[in-house]
Amino acid sequence: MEVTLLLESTDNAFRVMERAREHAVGLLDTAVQFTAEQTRFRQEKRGQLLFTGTQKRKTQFQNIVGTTIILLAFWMLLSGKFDAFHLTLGVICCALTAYLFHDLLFANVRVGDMRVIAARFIAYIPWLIEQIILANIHVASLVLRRKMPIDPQIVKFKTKLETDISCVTLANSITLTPGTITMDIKDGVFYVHALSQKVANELNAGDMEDRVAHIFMEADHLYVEDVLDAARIYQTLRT
Amino acid sequence: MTQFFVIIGVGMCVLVLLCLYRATFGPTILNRAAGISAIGTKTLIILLLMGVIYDRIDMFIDISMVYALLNFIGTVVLAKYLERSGEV
Amino acid sequence: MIQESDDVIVKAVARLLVPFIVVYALYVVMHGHYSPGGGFQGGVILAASFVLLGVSHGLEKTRRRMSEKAARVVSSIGVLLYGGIGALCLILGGNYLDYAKLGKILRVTPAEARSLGILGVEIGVALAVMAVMCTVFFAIFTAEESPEDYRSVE
Amino acid sequence: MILPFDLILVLFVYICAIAAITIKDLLSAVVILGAYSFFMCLLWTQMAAIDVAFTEASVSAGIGTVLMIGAVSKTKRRSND
Repeated sequence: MEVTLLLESTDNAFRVMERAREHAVGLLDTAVQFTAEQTRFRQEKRGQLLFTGTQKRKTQFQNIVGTTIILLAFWMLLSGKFDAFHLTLGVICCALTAYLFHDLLFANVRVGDMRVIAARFIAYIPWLIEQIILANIHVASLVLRRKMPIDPQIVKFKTKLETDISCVTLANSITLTPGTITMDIKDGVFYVHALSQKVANELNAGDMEDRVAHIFMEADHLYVEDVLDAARIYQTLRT
Repeated sequence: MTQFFVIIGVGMCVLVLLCLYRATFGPTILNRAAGISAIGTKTLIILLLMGVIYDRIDMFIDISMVYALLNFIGTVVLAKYLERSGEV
Repeated sequence: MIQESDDVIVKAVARLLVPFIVVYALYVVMHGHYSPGGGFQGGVILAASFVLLGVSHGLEKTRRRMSEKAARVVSSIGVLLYGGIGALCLILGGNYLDYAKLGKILRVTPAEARSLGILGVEIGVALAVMAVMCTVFFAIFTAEESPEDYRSVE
Repeated sequence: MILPFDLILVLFVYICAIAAITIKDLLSAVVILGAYSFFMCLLWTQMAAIDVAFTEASVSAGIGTVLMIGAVSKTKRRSND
């Protein structure tokens, strides 16, 4: 009786130990799996970091070289002396400046289509000058008339331009054209003050925005959201 | 030819006088700031005209370059001051 | 007053213009003995570029390029360059800032030595002026970070 | 030396100086002082002192106005007297 009890209890004990061993093996297996996965993950991440690091350094180097070339052209334009001493001075100065300010000139420009952008920008300038002359004549004819038939209003439209540099180009083009002034850009919405209805209509046609989008190779689209009535504001300002 | 440039320069000075009226008697600070910006660009042109008259354009280009590059810093700081003090 | 501006136009224009202002200032310094300009003017224009950066892009980006401590060191370096060239001429047997005596070390004719000596002195003056102007700018425009404001004493 | 330029510029300098010292608003005085330095620079070039004109241009356009506005922002904007 006691022997059978003893045998049973040992058997039980062995079974428990067996189960414990199985559990332990399972745990160890998962642990090994986890560590392996973790090391693999860490290695991958390190490789990725290394890769992005080298890429970052590479783009930084490209930025420095590009900035140096542009600034060197500016230096030669200013200096006008092409002997070895002055050229060396220029290279040193431009490289120093490019090292200090490499992230300013090429902050968010897609490198590679710079030449196309430059060519299109130069082709855009004559059209802008023609536009400025036409608007000048229009505004002068408005202002010099006896009754001064101006109709000031604030036009608000949402632009499809994406990068800041294209927004700035459009804003400065609008401001350069007489009769319209860009007041603010907030989250891609332009607030433009227009002097007369004709000028506002020309703005709403969106020709200029399409051209600017064409320069910087972006989508071209424009729709008017709202036209605020500025007459009341002028009334309150006048009184 | 010199006479021609002198006449143009005097004409620019008349335009400067109009801006100067707005800058001195302008009722608000914003009128004055706009007047000063206009005066700055016209000063640049008068400097270049003087360079042509005196026939030393390479000297005068440097000064007008300074104005062209630095003229708007004062306006930007003034605008930031007005924006921060909540007067506009 | 120096915090990052939230206006797109000001930020983009300042970003494009600052390197050109710096190169122009360096041109004014380096060609000081042919054309108008020199150490003082170049240094002031350099400081103006840092002012523009601080006004448009905030204090952090400016401090990364020219901190207060760096300004202190650079101003000392500038004065040292100026005084060192003068003292070197004194050691070589001439008067103070008598650049012609520098030709003995540089192995050039006295005329070229004068040109190089003036260039060195102008670089020193430009560094000192730039650093001091930056220090004044930081001192005036960052004082409002301290809790007590002068304006409460009206 | 061109006489009409000289007379006109001296007139402008007088106007700016008188306006800058009589005005009550300190910020406006700073702005008018900027105009004063423009005309002073033109006057220096008129007198063939190009280096002085360069200094005037760089100091006033670059940093003088900025530092003065910073100084005004530390005090009250309107003067008492």
